Amino acid sequence: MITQRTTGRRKQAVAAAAVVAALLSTAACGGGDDKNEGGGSKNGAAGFDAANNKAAQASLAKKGGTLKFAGVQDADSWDTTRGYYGFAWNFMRYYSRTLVTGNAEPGAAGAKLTPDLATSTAKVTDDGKTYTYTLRDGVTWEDGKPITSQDIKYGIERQWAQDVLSGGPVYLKDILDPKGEYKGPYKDKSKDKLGLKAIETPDAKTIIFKLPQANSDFEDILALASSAPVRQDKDTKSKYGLKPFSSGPYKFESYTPNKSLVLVRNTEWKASSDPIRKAYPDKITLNLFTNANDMDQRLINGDYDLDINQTGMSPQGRTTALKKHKANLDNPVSGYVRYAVFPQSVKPFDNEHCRKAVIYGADHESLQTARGGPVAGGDIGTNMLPPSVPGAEGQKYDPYESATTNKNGNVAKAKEELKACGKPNGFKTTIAVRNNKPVEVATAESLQASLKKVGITVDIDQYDGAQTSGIIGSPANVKKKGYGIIIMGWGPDFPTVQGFGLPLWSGKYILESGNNNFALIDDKTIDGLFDSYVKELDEAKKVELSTEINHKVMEGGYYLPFVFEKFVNWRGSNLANVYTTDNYSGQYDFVNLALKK
Amino acid sequence: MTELSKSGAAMTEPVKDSRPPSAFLEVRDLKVHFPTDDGLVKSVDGLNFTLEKGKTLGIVGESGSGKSVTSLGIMGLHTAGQYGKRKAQISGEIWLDGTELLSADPDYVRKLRGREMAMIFQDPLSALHPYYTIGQQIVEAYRIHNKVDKKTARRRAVEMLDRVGIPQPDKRVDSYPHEFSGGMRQRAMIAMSLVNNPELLIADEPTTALDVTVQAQILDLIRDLQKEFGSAVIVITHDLGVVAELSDDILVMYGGRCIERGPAEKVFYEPRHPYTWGLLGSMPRLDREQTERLIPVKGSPPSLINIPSGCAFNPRCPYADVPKDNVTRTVRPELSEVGSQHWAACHMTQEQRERIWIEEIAPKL
Amino acid sequence: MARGTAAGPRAVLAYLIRRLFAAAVMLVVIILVVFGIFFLVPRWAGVDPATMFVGKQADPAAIEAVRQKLGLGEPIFVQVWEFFKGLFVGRTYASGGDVTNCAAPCFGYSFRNEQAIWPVLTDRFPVTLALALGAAVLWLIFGVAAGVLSALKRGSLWDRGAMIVALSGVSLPIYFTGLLSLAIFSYGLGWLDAQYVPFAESPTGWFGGMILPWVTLAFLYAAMYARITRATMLEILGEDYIRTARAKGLREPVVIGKHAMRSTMTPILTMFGMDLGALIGGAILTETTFSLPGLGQAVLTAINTKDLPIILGVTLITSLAVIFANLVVDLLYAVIDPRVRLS
Amino acid sequence: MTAPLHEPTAEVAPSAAEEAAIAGSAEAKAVQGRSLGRIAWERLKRDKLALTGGVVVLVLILVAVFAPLITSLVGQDPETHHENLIDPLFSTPIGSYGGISGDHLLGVEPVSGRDIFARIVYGAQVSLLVGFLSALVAVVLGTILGVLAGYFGGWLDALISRVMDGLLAFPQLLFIIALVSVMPNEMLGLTGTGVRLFVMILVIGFFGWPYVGRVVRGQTLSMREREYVEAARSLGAGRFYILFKELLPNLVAPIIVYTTMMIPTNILTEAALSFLGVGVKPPSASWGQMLSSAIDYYDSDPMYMVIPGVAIFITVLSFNLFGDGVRDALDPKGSR
Repeated sequence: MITQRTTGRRKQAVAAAAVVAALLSTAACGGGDDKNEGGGSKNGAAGFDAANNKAAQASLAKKGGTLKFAGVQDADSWDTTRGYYGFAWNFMRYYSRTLVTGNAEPGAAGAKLTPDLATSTAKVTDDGKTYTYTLRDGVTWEDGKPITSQDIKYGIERQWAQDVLSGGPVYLKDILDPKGEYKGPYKDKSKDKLGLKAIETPDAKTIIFKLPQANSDFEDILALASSAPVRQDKDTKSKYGLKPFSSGPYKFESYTPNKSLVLVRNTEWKASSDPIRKAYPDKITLNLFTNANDMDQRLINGDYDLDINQTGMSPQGRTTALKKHKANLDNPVSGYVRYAVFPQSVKPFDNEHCRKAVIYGADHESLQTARGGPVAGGDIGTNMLPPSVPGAEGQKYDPYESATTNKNGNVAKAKEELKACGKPNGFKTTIAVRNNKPVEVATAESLQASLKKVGITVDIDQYDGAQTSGIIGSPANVKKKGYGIIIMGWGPDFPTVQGFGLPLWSGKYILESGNNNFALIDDKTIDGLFDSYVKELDEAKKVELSTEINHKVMEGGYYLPFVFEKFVNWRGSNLANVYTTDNYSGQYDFVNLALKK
Repeated sequence: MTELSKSGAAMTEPVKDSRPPSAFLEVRDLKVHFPTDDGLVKSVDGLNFTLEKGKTLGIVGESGSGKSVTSLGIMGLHTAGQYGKRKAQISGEIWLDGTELLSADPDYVRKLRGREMAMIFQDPLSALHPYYTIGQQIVEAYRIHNKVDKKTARRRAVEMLDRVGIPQPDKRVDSYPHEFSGGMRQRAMIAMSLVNNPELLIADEPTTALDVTVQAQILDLIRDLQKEFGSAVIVITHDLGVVAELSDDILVMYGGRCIERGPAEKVFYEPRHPYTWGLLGSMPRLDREQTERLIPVKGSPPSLINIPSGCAFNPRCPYADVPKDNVTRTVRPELSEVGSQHWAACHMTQEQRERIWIEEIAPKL
Repeated sequence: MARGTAAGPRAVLAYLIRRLFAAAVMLVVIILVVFGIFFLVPRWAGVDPATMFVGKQADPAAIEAVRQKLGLGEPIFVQVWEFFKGLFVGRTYASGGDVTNCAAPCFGYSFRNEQAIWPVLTDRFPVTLALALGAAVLWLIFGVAAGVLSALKRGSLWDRGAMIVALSGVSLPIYFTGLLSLAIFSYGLGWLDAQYVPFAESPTGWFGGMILPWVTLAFLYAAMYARITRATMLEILGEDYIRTARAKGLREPVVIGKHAMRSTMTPILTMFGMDLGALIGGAILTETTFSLPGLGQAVLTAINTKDLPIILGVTLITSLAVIFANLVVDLLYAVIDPRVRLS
Repeated sequence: MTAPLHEPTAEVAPSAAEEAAIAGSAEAKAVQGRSLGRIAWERLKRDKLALTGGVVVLVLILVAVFAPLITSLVGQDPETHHENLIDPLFSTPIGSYGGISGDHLLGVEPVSGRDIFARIVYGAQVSLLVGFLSALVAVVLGTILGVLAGYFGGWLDALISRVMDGLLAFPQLLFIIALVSVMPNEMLGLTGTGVRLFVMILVIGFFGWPYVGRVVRGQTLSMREREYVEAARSLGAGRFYILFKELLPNLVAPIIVYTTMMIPTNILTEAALSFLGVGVKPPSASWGQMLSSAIDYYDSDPMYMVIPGVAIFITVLSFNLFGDGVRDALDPKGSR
């Protein structure tokens, strides 16, 4: 597994590196009130990056107290079936359990699966098509009734009811029922509403998944929150997200969308039944803000402990924090790659050389600055596989020398490619960018400015960011509007090349609407590699295949990666046992956060 | 009979005579100037007259001749309630019943207003507060100067309304001004100004805003009331017909000065200033068939900032060239006695004027 | 200006009915316009409105369900009619075995948040109301006082000073003054908290958090009101009836305080009613700048996420507030000004 | 909310107390020979504040018109990035006061390092374009509909008056935001910023016309009753002749007054829309948009917030000063 902090930044801009180095080395000097950052004093913050891939002040954790989250963005839904935001999945572990889940450990170890409701990870048959689990004793719902295998099956079946419960991931639907025969529990004619054939529940403690085709990441998918159990008699369908029925240590006390959420202890939950969750605080609150600056200010003031969104502080708060409270910050890699992608349907991007002309013409350092610079933005992206995904090489793999020789753009090479493309004088095209992401608009402007130098003129079209799936998710619309360059970002749903790249790079995933394969890559080689990958059960080989897929994608010049994203996240001085986890793309692992003694 | 100041010459030269006059009202060398962005507006520029109790003085002139400014000056309304802006410059003396008003304490003058001296304004609709009933406004006027309760004041208001000829006064007392007809409004206005039995009543264009038929009624009312209360009255108007009905004496103003004055019958039948001729000529007269129209006064009133040199009337005067040596355009004519109690300010000789009047003007009237 | 007796009870009733009818017509028009903006314009632009309501993975089934629930397949007039019915009898949205009830008064239902709109409105309304009323008290007192003083001291240093401040006030964007005041008093000096705290949670915290929004909003309006009060007062002071009041021998304070103020306040109150009505409907910029969870902010968020039901609901409430304020103002006017006849 | 246009204008102009009015009317009569325009100009010339405002407005117009020339004179353009001037750690300009230097007169933007002076200069184009053109739309619509309502009366008047009342009761900002946010990116051959400008101008203008319409209607109504129009009619003049020869010249003064008062309001509205993110599109510069993005740097780069804020302030203030002066100068009561 790759540890992203050791890689890269070899020949970065001297000035930038110097500033960063100074920051990192003098972290201990920051913040007047932070007396002792390194070790873990009672009142002080743990120090810069103290919780990045390692647990900070774990020994100070106490039982009790109120853990206060702040945020500017509410979950898309707190319904385990419908949520798709990473922070929501992270937070759902407070009130929902799955058969298996990520380890409650820092960094890469967090992405390793460990049994949760199940007694052990799956017993998989040799063909990789049958997964069998046995449930633990003593696992209960918030009303004290035991969680059964039927509850788990029902919870998973809900993914089939996309008409009612849209929004969440549907991997299981595609894997277990590729032909779409099952119509979902709400249209299920069987009495127990458990008509899905691919899952069998011979008794309340046993659950068997029968895959039509092997998928080596199947267990990773079962670890997603969308595989959590839901009890039929508590299923309020589209309104389930307003008050999910808890299987974890906390339950909903109150929730007002876009305003506040309060979790209190689920007294029926037994610590003995749960090897993962420590359940330190008595109460967990979430307050939503509309102004990120306000929120950051409140975090800095200590009114709240951390940002639930975990997408980094806004520029204002970040600057203040970096200057005065460095010891409260962590600078993890987010697991997201930020990039521009070139739809092949839009001329001249059907020609590989024109795509490469853009890659060579771009000023990568300028793009990095637009993303927030090396600390708040991330290292210059040199390829498409995020560092947290097995098989990733980080900046070591840099086919276009974006982080080294060409980091400020290579006009000569770009012109060469333009000539090869038959457009020696450049061309005109349009960048599509979400209007609600100022940073993406800034990168578009940066790209526009640097491409001008090689003769490529671009218009920036800021489309409605709330309608992404309808606008850039429709290849027909992309072609009609002539979006030659689309600016996006992508993070893994689960940390494998499948969980990250399949929707982006597989020819099978080119959809009429809601498409994410914006480049319209329909490459037999890549599809073949993915096929081998899902059938491959050997971890080492899976890693190799992942690397190969990444190389193939990069060689095609479909993408211009900007950065391997990094965040500057605030860690409240009151927090103990804080660590980032690759399981949730570098976010703090919420489930075992504690307040200090 | 009105007694006018002793000498014509004294009229234009400021004479500081601090002796209290014997007349009820005496105005001495009154000047009212307004500084504006465009220059100093000399609205009244040296005016003298006296008025006895029980008598009526008519002040006649075009708009802008300074007649309203004079009346407001007497009432002390140029200084009351002037906020921050460039103040009117007033000089001269105004003696009312033995007291000089311009140098008196403003609060003393305020107390005189409404009690000793009252005023009727041109447009009763705009002069009455639209949000208060007629009764409220009369009651207010009464209670300022009389310590009585509201009931008594209201009785007094009804009584006054009755006196000025408003039918059903006990009901109408609760009406708003807009609910009255124009004539009734003016009656109410008169009732309000007379509620404290003032000794001086100034009526500023009291009938201008009214229908012709109503005009006569209002004038009758004023005359009757004057007899009844024995007040001194100043009627200000541009309409010679009005003063003909009411006045004992007439004062004709032009460009902020008096250009002719005298007993009413003199000014009417032996006017000695071309401007007065013009006024008479433009007056519709009911008592005779009008076959020929006299040329009315041509042109527009003089700018009060740049008053024409010489005789202020010279640019409009058809006889400006009658006197020799261009004197009308260089020398300002002073008032000179042209008959008993009759003064006029004109460069033409007495004979010239007499001849023009008899030969050219009178026949056409 | 009609001549006649002041309004009798019957006239008032007839007038009210007429006005309420007009208000209803107005609301229908507004609903139609909002529907038009959000359903016709995107269609014209080639975007399926249903896709606005679905999330990251736009499953066709999900799009279809949204279409069914919102009745997007129906002609716009049917949609409007359904909306109206919902206001009075409540509404039920059904699709794929999922039934959502929305009790009357149903201002719509947000499928993004799985929330009926009415509770959102009632939850947000007090914040906006507190903002508007608090600011209104401030600006009415200070704006009118400054305007009257300026009029009375016309041309003085005070007048010039006050009018320059007022002109600056109306020339400054409220979000700029808001941001500046936040930067200075809240983040810089730390005197005032920038965060809205619900009243129930902490009355003092609430008050502290509201001071800056109140003052900022009041500053803009106080500036406007000072200018208008001054102009109106000067005009009134030139009125004949003020001269009459003086001619009666009234003391100057009475002339100003009673006669001039009464007339000056009439147009000011009219404006006040309208402004207050508009603000109660949502002070978008102020709420955005100060992160106040009021109606204005709700609607701005909703516009960004294309959450049509909320936009529709807030727009309706806003329009209702404005129309109601208009009505109250007109009725008040009839009380204040005897010349006005309700017709 | 933006400042609604309920500034009383000609009809509620500050008037002096009575005696000056009397004096003024005398004077007005005395100077009747001079045209209203000349009188207004004479008055305006004396009003130092208004003249200052007017000069600033003129300068702003020149700046907007010659934006490319001005920026090229200082050797900058609004879209070139200067990342080398940005501190990579904080994304803010290197150097004090937002990176103000000889090259960058007002410093550079955080993140991109674009020249703020150039962006302010180009931003003036947007502000003034929207301010003027939307006022023009409002005036044209308001005049036409106001004259129609006032002159023809009857059901047409009733209809137009109701529409005006209705529009004034509309939650305007809300509608403008909503409308602009759903507008397509391409229409009528325009794209991006062009569409936004077009829509903003139309919509702001559309919501502005009732203010003009009310005044014009009232003026028309009262003028219709005046004798000279009656006289012209009796002489057999056609209706259109009456309309244009007699009415319009008399409407010029109130229209000029309303236009000058409306422009600053429109500029504020444009800035507010850009502030809320529904204004012009990047990389086009707009003051409101700069202010909005400056929120993220209010502490680390306060100049970035202050500069566009002051630009809006000065512009609007100048228009207001000038507008007040024009209003007073055209005030028929002639008293200031």
